[in-house]
Amino acid sequence: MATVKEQTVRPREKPEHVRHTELGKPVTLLEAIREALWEEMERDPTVFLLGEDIGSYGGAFKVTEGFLDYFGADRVMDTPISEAGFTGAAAGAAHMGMRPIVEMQFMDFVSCAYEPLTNYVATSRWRGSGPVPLVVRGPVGGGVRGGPFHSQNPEMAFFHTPGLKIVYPATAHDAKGLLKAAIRDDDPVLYFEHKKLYRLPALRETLPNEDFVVPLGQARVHREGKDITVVAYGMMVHESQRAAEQLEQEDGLQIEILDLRTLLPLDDDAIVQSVRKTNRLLVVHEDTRTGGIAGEIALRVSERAFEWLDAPILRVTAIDTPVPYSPPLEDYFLPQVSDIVTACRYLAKY
Amino acid sequence: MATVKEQTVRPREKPEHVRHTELGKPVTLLEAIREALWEEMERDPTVFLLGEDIGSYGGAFKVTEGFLDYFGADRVMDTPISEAGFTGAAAGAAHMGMRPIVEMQFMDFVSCAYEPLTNYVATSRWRGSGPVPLVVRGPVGGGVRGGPFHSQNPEMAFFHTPGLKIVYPATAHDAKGLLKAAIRDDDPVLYFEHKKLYRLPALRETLPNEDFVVPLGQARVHREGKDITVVAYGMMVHESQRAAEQLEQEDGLQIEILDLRTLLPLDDDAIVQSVRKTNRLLVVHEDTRTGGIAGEIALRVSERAFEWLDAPILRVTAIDTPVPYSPPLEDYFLPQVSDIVTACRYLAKY
Amino acid sequence: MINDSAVAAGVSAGGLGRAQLHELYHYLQLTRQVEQALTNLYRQNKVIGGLYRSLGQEATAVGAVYALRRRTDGTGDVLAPAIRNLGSLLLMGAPPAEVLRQYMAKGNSPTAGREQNVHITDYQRGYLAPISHLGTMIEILAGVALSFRMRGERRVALGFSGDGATSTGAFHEGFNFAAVQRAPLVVIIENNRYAYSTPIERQTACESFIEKAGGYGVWSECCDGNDVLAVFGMTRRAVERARAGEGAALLEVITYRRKGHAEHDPQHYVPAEELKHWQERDPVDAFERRLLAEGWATPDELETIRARVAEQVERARDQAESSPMPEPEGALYPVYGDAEIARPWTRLSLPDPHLA
Amino acid sequence: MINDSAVAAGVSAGGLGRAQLHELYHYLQLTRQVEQALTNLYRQNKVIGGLYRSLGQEATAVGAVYALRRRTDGTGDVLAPAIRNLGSLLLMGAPPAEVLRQYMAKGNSPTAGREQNVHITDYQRGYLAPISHLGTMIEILAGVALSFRMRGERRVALGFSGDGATSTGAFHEGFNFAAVQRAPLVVIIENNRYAYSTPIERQTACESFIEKAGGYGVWSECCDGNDVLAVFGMTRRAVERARAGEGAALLEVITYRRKGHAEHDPQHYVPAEELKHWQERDPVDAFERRLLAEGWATPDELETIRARVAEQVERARDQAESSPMPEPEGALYPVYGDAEIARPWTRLSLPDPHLA
Ligand SMILES: Cc1ncc(C[n+]2csc(CCOP(=O)(O)OP(=O)(O)O)c2C)c(N)n1
Ligand SMILES: Cc1ncc(C[n+]2csc(CCOP(=O)(O)OP(=O)(O)O)c2C)c(N)n1
Ligand SMILES: [Mg+2]
Ligand SMILES: [Mg+2]
Repeated sequence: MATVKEQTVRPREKPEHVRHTELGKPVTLLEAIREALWEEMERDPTVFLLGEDIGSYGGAFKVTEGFLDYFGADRVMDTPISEAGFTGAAAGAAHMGMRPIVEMQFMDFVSCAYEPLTNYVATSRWRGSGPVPLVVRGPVGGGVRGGPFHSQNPEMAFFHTPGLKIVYPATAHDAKGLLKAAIRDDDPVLYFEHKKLYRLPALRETLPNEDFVVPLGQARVHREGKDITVVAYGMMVHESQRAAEQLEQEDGLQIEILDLRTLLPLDDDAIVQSVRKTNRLLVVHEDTRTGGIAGEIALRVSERAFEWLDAPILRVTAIDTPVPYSPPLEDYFLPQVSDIVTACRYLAKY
Repeated sequence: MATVKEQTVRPREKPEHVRHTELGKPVTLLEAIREALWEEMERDPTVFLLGEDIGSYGGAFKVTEGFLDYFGADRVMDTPISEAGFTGAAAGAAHMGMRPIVEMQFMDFVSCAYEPLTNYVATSRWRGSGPVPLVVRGPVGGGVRGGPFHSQNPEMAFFHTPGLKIVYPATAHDAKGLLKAAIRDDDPVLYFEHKKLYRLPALRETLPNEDFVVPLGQARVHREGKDITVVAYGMMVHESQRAAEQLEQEDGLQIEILDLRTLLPLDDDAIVQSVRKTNRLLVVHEDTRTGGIAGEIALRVSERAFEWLDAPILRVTAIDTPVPYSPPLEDYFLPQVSDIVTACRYLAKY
Repeated sequence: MINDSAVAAGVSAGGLGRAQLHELYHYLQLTRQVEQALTNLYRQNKVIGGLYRSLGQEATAVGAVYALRRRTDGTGDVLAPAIRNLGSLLLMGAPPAEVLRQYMAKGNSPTAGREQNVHITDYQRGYLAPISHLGTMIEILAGVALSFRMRGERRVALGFSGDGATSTGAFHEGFNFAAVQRAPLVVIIENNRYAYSTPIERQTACESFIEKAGGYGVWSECCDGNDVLAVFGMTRRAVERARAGEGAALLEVITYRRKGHAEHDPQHYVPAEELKHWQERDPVDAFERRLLAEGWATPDELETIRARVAEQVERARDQAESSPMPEPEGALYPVYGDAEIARPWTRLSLPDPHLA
Repeated sequence: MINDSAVAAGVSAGGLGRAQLHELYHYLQLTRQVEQALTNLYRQNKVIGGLYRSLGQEATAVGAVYALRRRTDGTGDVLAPAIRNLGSLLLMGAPPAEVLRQYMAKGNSPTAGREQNVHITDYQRGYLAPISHLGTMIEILAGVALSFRMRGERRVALGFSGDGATSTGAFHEGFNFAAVQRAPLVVIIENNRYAYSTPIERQTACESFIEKAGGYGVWSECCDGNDVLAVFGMTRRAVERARAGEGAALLEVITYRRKGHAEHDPQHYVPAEELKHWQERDPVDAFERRLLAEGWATPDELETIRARVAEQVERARDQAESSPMPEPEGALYPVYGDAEIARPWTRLSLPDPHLA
């Protein structure tokens, strides 16, 4: 089996499907990600992509559709099925001045690259081997009947590793701006894309046609309010929004929603600021319960805003099991809007 | 290279170094572990050991010294350097009715087996493939100048995975009783042995000569007190003890120390009970700070004992870096008795 | 029916007798027709999640597993299928209705809706549910085989690996461990030319997959994966060697994935001639022609088998379709053996109301 | 001194000239004497942590790296040593005093005391610090080599793997990726018969490690690892093939670990005759005999080299011994590039005092 060398004639024109913003058209979260990748690859010749089936197939979710024809097989590289191998290789290339972006076909498979990411990549700068400007991106999250191995939220596998950054956008704008920031960042970034948000029509948004970044490490007030702080990220920002609307209508409560956007480093300034205003905190994460990020948030708030707390810190999360396949089970597993409503009512009355 | 088959003549006599308890002699933590392994292997023919250099070498820390001669090469199996491979294989053997005990030469290398442990082993029962009675054990922890890859505390890599149990003994008695319980448990157990406690003379203890287990999932009051609850495990139980003694002498404070012993499932009943008595909580862990177990403890206490808290929940931890090699650096990195003293004084005054 | 002496009984192909050849044909048909039923159900949105077909590869799973000792009491050989080995489960005795319920995420499926497709375990019949992470099952099976060797049981573990899955570290670590331990593990690399859209040329630079055998020091063979008798014969040789204590083996079958990776994949990356070439080498058709040409079966006999299978599949589909979805609380199936460990199994936990 | 034309210049052994042969001898001596100094320091408790010797294997690192393009401006070939390749760092230009400081965890060591032994990176000189996890560096080097190929740079990456490390999934995944990408990666399997106490027979069932090459479809060669010229010649062939765009190579050297795994290992698992057999095949002695026998060096010349090395090591040891340990706050070396990310870098964080 001799290696195939694709003959790629690089087309002159940017294809339509990466020109939505240029044409003033709104984009989905997935399209925002695609545009960010494309623009960064055009801007910086050291940026390249590697992963399974990202070339002629355009990736399992078609994020990199059309990239191979334009950028060629060396910058859009199909890999063998070896997440540790190509993640480690990306780190090696990053050492040599490249800016690799690794796609995990599903983020569930990043567990295969746990060793090089936590031991080699995260520690490189501190060990004296220099920065590893590397992005590992891919789809996460449940609600699409993917079962236990195509639905995971693997943030807590890495949250405990100093040296890594973890980004998890909830809107098209943030998806684009954060991905650009991640690619330009000198540190390794895990970038999580909720697959149920990829094409959600409600998330369509017209983005600025100028180059922009959303700085890493800064949470965003998704909804202002004075009564309760709800800290969320990814899909849960939108579930919290639905709960907040219901609580406003039915209870007259003004819920503040903080979208973390970056999980690591954690923007505890923003959380503490909000809690000092509302005096009540609910953390909502789609991830399973025990050992979820809510714990770290609770401790930071305890350390920095204990006196402002008028009620216990609560959390709404998935239950402590793998993600089930069958719809009734998965729906039971995932955090519900009604849970958020119940928790907020409890906090409000406390 | 044909496979070597060791010719093993099984000696009649138990060697001296696993008969300390039988002879009424005190044992170190390491000897307690060794005796537990030996006794369980004698008790149950399905128990077997696998790992790197555990046979004729007796393991990097000599825990299994003398086992090969007595039990033979099939029950004390040297493996290729492939932590994922032999951990997965142990799971397969467990499916077939065996009770494998995997030694990681250093627990730092369990990161190589992260994928099968979190995806396959932890979920097996829930997926309908039945229990995986498997123990993965090995040395953890810093303070021995092992550098970033021979000093890790990897509990938080697994704490977030429902289906796994995590055990971390602080005394010789618990080491023996918990290991026996872990081996007899039908669920997969990660069993962490602090390498600095292995031979610590102060931990020598004469153990009951009868068979005993320490049930998993139950914390232990290491020291009673009424003023502040300090939750700790492993080496930090002893550092907390030193701090408590100082605080008693210098400040007249009565510190209660809770030794978690099992991290997952977490014995929040015991924590909550103690906090309801002392109204003040400090968590001490040798592990790095962000995303450490202190967060989950804080949230459970918030959920179940918020009204009893008279002061913020605090934590003393290692700093958020890899474990440094050079003594002055490692000492700066690790939690200090003086930190615990400072934190307790702060809490007492609050 | 299915029994050990199958191998020795007949005088015709590969030592198989007429009844056994018909049985092989039955299972080839059953595999294909169950999958066709699944495709129809998928189009009606009744299969939850993706559907991965083995169209054109059925001879691999059926031929290979026919070489195993199949038992229903937990004493036979043990296998773990890969995603395209549904046929292996059927041949091990999985009832088609159970299989369909599993794909449809029904409450009375083998996993009560928690898991999907071929992810089914039955220790009595001898198959282990894979997880999605490719390669992992080779590690698991290495341990299964090891336990057989350690206990002196003359049983064999059989694993399947895609061409793509050979690139995983798990494949390497698992298989190497089995090889060095001379554990009775037979691994069949099902070379169907693609891993999702990735052709083998981008998966490995080796000449052929059995070139990998030398690196593990194991016995190996390669055959036409679309010839059910060739697959059976090759697997039998490897299985019997393993059973006799001669250690692991690495086999390769050359076949082709005629559908896309899953039903949602239009496989535009596949050259039309390639597809056509392999359509003409359909393993079921080929076996049918052979059976007739050699006089091992009459057209009527084959028609009877096909009709019986069709009826069986029809009945199974009815049973599966009329089965209920699970109750939501089914998600709370235990992750631990200790019943009392339950508290964190909640999406929300409110402090005792008397505190509020 | 060290330069590319080295390879072409001479007429004697492997195309090497007299000066180059003397240089090889110099580095063999330097490796051995630095390690001997380390052993002495270790016995005085001045080496922090374990000490892993390459006694009897020095020819591998020195001979192999002599085939690289060594530069000091970041444009040469790049290697990652394994634990027994201290000689490779010395040949790439690492000053002995730096190396000794690193082993002694001094504040002015290349990693300022954060990391240990051969875990040193120097992008200018072309070496990358390994981590302890075996196999991982093969993944990293695959990417290093890939970047050379992608940018059309005629540079090569060289990796070392122990016999034991070949069993890791990381080795497999990393090397397979390099092979399929035809990246200029040369990996030398240093078969020294043991991985810690585990003999190769329990590591793999393959006949010899180069049997693994077929599974990756790469070029391979095996040679006597105790013959520095053989190692040099073999590596040069592989490196020049890789440089010319002909892809990855897997090499094996047969050698022997004469000390225990580390200084604390009395290696009681090693048969005495085996040790004796290999003592007689010491690579430094053998090269010395060869140099003299072929008339490539006089006894005086060799004595001069040895004395010069001894002096060099003596000076380095003095420098290292008189270096200070790091300040404790050195632990706070950044894990992130952004300076402001600092808050959690503390063992204890007390709420603002005005709250108390
Ligand atoms: C570790 C891992 N990475 C990625 C995937 C996603 N994935 C599922 S099937 C597949 C292709 C498998 O190809 P192959 O092994 O040849 O099997 P085939 O589908 O051809 O039968 C991929 C990449 C996975 N399941 N596991
Ligand atoms: C993944 C991993 N598992 C275990 C270890 C512990 N360990 C360090 S060196 C070693 C033996 C290495 O043997 P080999 O690869 O042959 O190299 P050698 O020491 O003989 O040069 C082991 C098991 C490790 N460093 N990494
Ligand atoms: Mg395939
Ligand atoms: Mg070795």
